[in-house]
Amino acid sequence: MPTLTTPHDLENRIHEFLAAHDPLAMEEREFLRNRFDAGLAWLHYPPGLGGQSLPRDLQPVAEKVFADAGAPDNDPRRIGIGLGMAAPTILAFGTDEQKKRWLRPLWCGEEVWCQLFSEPGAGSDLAALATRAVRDGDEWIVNGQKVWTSMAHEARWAILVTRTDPDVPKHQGLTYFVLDMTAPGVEVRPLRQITGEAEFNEVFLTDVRIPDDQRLGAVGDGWRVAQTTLMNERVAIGGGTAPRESGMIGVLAETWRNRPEIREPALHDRLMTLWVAAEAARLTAMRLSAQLAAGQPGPEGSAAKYAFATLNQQLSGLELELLGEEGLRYDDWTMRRPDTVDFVGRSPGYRYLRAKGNSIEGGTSEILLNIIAERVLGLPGEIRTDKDVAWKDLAR
Amino acid sequence: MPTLTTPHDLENRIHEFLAAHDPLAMEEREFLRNRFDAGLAWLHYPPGLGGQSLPRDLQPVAEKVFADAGAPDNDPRRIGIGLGMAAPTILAFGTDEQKKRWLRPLWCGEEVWCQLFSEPGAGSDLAALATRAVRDGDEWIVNGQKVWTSMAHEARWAILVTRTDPDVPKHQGLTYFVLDMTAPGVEVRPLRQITGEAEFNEVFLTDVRIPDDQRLGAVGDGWRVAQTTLMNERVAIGGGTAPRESGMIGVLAETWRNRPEIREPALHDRLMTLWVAAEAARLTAMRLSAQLAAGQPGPEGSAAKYAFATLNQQLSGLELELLGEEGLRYDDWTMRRPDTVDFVGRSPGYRYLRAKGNSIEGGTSEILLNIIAERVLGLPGEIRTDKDVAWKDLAR
Amino acid sequence: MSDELLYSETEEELRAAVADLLAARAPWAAVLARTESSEPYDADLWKALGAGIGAAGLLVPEELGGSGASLREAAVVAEELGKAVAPVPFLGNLTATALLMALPDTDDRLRLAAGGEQTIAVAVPFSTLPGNGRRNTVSVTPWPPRDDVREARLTGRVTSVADALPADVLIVPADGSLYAVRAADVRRTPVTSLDMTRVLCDLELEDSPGELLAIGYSALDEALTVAAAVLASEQLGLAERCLSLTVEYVKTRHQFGRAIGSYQGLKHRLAQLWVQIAQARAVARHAVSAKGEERAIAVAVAQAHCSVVAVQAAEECVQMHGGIGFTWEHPAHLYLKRAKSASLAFGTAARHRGRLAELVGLPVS
Amino acid sequence: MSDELLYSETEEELRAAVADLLAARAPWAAVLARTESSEPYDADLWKALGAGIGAAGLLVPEELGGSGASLREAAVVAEELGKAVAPVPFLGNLTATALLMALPDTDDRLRLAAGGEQTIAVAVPFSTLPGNGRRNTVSVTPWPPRDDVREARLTGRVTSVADALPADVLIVPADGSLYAVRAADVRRTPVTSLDMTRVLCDLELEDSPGELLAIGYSALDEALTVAAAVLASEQLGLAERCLSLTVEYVKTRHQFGRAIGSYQGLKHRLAQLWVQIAQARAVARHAVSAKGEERAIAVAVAQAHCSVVAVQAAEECVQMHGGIGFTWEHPAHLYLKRAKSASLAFGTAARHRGRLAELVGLPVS
Repeated sequence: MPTLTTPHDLENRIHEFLAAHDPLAMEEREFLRNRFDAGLAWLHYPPGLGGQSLPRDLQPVAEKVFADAGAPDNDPRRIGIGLGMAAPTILAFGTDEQKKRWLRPLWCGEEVWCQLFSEPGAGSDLAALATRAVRDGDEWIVNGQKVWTSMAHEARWAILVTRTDPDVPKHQGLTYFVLDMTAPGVEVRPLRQITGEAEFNEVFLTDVRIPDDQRLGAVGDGWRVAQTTLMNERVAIGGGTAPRESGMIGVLAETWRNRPEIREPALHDRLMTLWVAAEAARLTAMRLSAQLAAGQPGPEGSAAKYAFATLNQQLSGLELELLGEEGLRYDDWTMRRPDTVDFVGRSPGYRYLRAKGNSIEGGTSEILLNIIAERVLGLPGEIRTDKDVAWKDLAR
Repeated sequence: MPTLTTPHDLENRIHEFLAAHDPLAMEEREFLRNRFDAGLAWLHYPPGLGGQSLPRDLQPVAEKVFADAGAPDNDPRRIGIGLGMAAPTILAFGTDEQKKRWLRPLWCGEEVWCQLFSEPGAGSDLAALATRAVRDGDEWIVNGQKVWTSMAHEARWAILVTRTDPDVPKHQGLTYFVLDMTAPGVEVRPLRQITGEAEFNEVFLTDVRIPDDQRLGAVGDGWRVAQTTLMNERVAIGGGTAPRESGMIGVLAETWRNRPEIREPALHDRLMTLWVAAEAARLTAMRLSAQLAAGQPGPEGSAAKYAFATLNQQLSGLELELLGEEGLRYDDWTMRRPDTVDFVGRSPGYRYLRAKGNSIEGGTSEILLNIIAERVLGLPGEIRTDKDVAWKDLAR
Repeated sequence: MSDELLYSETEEELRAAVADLLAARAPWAAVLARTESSEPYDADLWKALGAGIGAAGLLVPEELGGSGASLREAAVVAEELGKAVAPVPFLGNLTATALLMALPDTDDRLRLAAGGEQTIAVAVPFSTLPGNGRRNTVSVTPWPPRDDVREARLTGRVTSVADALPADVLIVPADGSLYAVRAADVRRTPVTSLDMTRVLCDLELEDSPGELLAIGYSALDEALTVAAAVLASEQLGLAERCLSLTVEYVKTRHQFGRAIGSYQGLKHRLAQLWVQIAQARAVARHAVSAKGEERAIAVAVAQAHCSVVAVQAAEECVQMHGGIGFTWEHPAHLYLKRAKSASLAFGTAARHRGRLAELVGLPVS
Repeated sequence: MSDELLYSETEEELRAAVADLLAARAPWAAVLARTESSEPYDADLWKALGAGIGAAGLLVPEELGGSGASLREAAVVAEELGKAVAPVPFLGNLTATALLMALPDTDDRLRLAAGGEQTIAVAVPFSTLPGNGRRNTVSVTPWPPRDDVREARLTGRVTSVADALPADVLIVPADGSLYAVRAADVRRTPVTSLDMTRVLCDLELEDSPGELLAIGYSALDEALTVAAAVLASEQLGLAERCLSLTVEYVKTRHQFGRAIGSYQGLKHRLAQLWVQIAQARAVARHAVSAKGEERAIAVAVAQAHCSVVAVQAAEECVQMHGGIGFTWEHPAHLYLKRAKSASLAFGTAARHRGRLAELVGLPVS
């Protein structure tokens, strides 16, 4: 195969592929498998694993050609955790066999993945986790509890961090596995949240057996493996090129425009202050995108997430104030399992409550500020007493 | 002398005193000395030292009777540091001779006192101070630099904390002295501040000799002695029964009322938010006074000082915004030594700048919040690494 | 005057009685469970509180079987109810008895209210600002009303009414006058409410029989001012509980080898909250103590301050609890929903600031 | 478009040249000392910057001896000047050249400006909001003006004008038209200014000779919009310097055995400030890049955001420096005074939000 060097080469190659594989005449899954095998899935992955080691920024070019041809996508929302977190980790730490086994059905959307990291006692401080894995011959026996797991109720596989040695400091005694979610002893329970619905799950692991060949990385090296997963999570946050008045500010601005009766002059300056904040956050995300495209990656991802959370909370709080009596009413408290999280849909009360999660999920605002202070501004870290103590002796 | 038990008894006693000492016919100083010697100065002080060991809350009764009779006061503003900080410390730790020597001229306003505690390297962390006192026979030789000293340029005496042992942890190596401000080696320089004027001083001590009989408390016990001084400082802050719209909110409200042309509707809600905050702070100070009178002392003093600083800064900032062009102008940058600090006087720009000091002087807002968090809410202290290390080995 | 800002011994005794009752009968898990039941208000608890402790007739004169207490005592009860987000119609019933007391010939009704035999509510949207022109949504026949014709028929709709679901009698403002209507003669539809512990309902009157109580709304404005004053104390209680829950949590929750309450970032925010709450206590006390012209100012200040503080306290409670604070199975959300709803009740803080501006002579332009 | 939010290589080179000059010629101690001298503006520095580096004619076309650069380059110069609170009339001169470029027959004047031979300023109060009806304080004869009669006489007073003290020529709006007046023909009284590093003056014209430049104020509004856009970048630079000064200080200042920058309370505030400044950078870049209708929106956003951030940065700089930050002998106050004054210049943030509301269709009521 000749090397692809320009977007134009790539487009030609895809057109050749499409000529041989008519997406409108084939079964979806079959088409996706063929696309993967042709190295036209994730282009920056190595040959044989769905890619051709191409630069990442060619991916949008490919997606556009496929979309224009009416090709099916791999349902990226549903397999987002697999694509964004599991796959890069498997690629970095997996054996050849592991890569062959997991990456193709992952990318094709045939197998959903979830992430078993957080625990009730280990949120911001992930390395304090307590889920125990004990070796038993060629297997490991796992006991513990994980929380805040999206898609666990639909997932076939999970990436899992466990404690395999409680007698060493906490970062050193961790080991990283791939867990079969259909294995005996895996119990998934919905975790209901303050909005009434359950986006997330709790996962209880009771004497679950994992074959040692599902381990990723060395025994005791789980922290390093998990860092790869988390860094890939953070890359996804931050940049963007949304149009003006996207998201909650758009909802609020439209309400103000369309309903003169709720305009409270005393709140106009606050509305405009938030409008400015939203526009500033939008332009900042655009600037970040431009920086990333120009190869100047910055730590602004944490800042963007922090700003987004703060803004959503202020906007949704103001919306209820403007609505007055309407704000006293809610749409639905019944326990549901939503297919998608819709930050701007549903009722104003839902927006208000759901936005409270924005400063907790995926890194609390406090942790993000710590990251900015220490990694960007270079301020000294907190005095740590937990780094050199055996995990079992830590205050918890 | 019969015991005074009621306000009425006290009033009678003062009337007797006034009958014998006509304030309008006597030299002021003479009158005050007589009042002191009659035990009618600070009533809660012991007999022989200007008082009669009476309850503190009788003091206002006495002040009123004296004021009604046209008696001179002891210029409490000028001698505030002496009255509020030096005197209680001398009373608690002084020898009989020291009390006799210093308390009468202090109360009578004949000798002004200042406080030499803070240093450039020891602000919030007073116990880290570096001014060194070395024993030399019956004297101590002192070298160091103190800052933020009100009245140093008028003071006859100072209360002074020094380090006498650098080889023990910082709280243990301190010793407390009374310093003669006229002694050789004491140099007072004005400390100019951002407003242009100099309320405070720097004091440089170069081989200053202090007789050992001017030591208060034991050698090495200076921290405990200083705590007495500081606790008496804090008692003074907090409560009050000011009328509505006192202070900066009054200035701002009057500006809004009297000058319709500066009313910016977009800022009205912020004005009213601050009005509410000022009224809330006022009522809180009144509640604190009532609590203190009812014998329920609380830690609200720190809260009141914090709230006052925050409020003054917001109010003076808003004032400049309202004034627009006028806010661009200042009254006077020339270096002056003001007689009094007038938080609401002078120009709006002065108010804005001077208010910045409110959250620094007499305990920064950060330290006040620490105090509330730890002493009121019982939250754990910071991890301290400086308590058991010899002072000379501390990071500075 | 400043002694009025403290609590009297009698008030502290009343507080203790209410607190004991709520601790025994309204733990948060029970409050949460009830929100999904068919009985969002706790009738037994209300009986124990209203008739047992006398909270139903707190303002009613002793000769009519009440306690003859003042708003100050009512405020103390409200503080404790706010701490427990207890699902009882205390506030609505208090508003209604305050209203009845300002009207002529209501002794019999007050006696029934004081004895806990009849719970009363005022049929206005919970968001109504005292004194600010109400939309008229109920019409009455015959019209115009006459003092000598007490019987009337009412038709119309009132939305988002608080504490009306468990009421026996409703006081309905209609066409400029006030009427008493039996709750049984009104269609009441529960509203899915943001505050799950104070469920609102919509009222529909269709030729419903009513009794003329008074011509004019002036007493109603006074009663709503009273309600707003007492609500400030409920908000105070809620804020206090949120702070204490959070302080306890951050002392025990460890991350990175330390209690999270030892981090200065959280400490400073909690200390600031404590400052705000200490101020809320002073303004809330003043709002239920002030008389005459001062009252309107004091209530506007209290609402403008306390409703903001309660929301802030509840929001910090959720945030500082982290993940667990975002779950259904922790009480934080009950406080958040109550606080945010209460901030809209009887007018938002911004509206109270606007009212205050008129009262103290600081016009917008 | 989003590449416009970055800095080009040319811009970074210009920045380096300006930064080097300022480091050598305008250390803060010299800037502070000058504030109490009789020459509040630094003529030598302005010569080196204006004529030497070409900042005086930055916008002027190359054929007239200027750099033919855009507002983006001007903004980079302003950032560096903001970092140094340097006492040079760059902003006023820039505003005036932008104005001249929009007027006919000004090539000669622009040539003199670009060469640094004449410094120009626009005679409006520094607080003037672009586009918002100016009070007319100067009258002119003959009146009405006619295109064929260029000579006129002006009488009146303009207060609080920035960068006019070192100017050679003033552009004076009077009776609806714009006139060029020699500074020597105007009485200029220095104002004791809150910002000691940009001293304002009051102008008095008494039958002063002027030359008619244009009838109408529309070009003036455009020029003030340009000035407000560039001021946002000055505010950005100031905020950046305040943050970096503060970060350096809290790393080295120890209290209770630790660098105070290790306390989470300070860390979180500094991180929040950094977030605000990162946003200020994006909006400031956009304000000097946007064209057409977008420009008015972009400038209003930039002023509303950056003026607040600069004040916040300067206030935190004072506070986190503690006592030393409150003294005359530390640069923090220079930044505080500049930041607060700049927040009033060309209209406050609130006024820009009001203007923005009109532009994006969000009316007050």
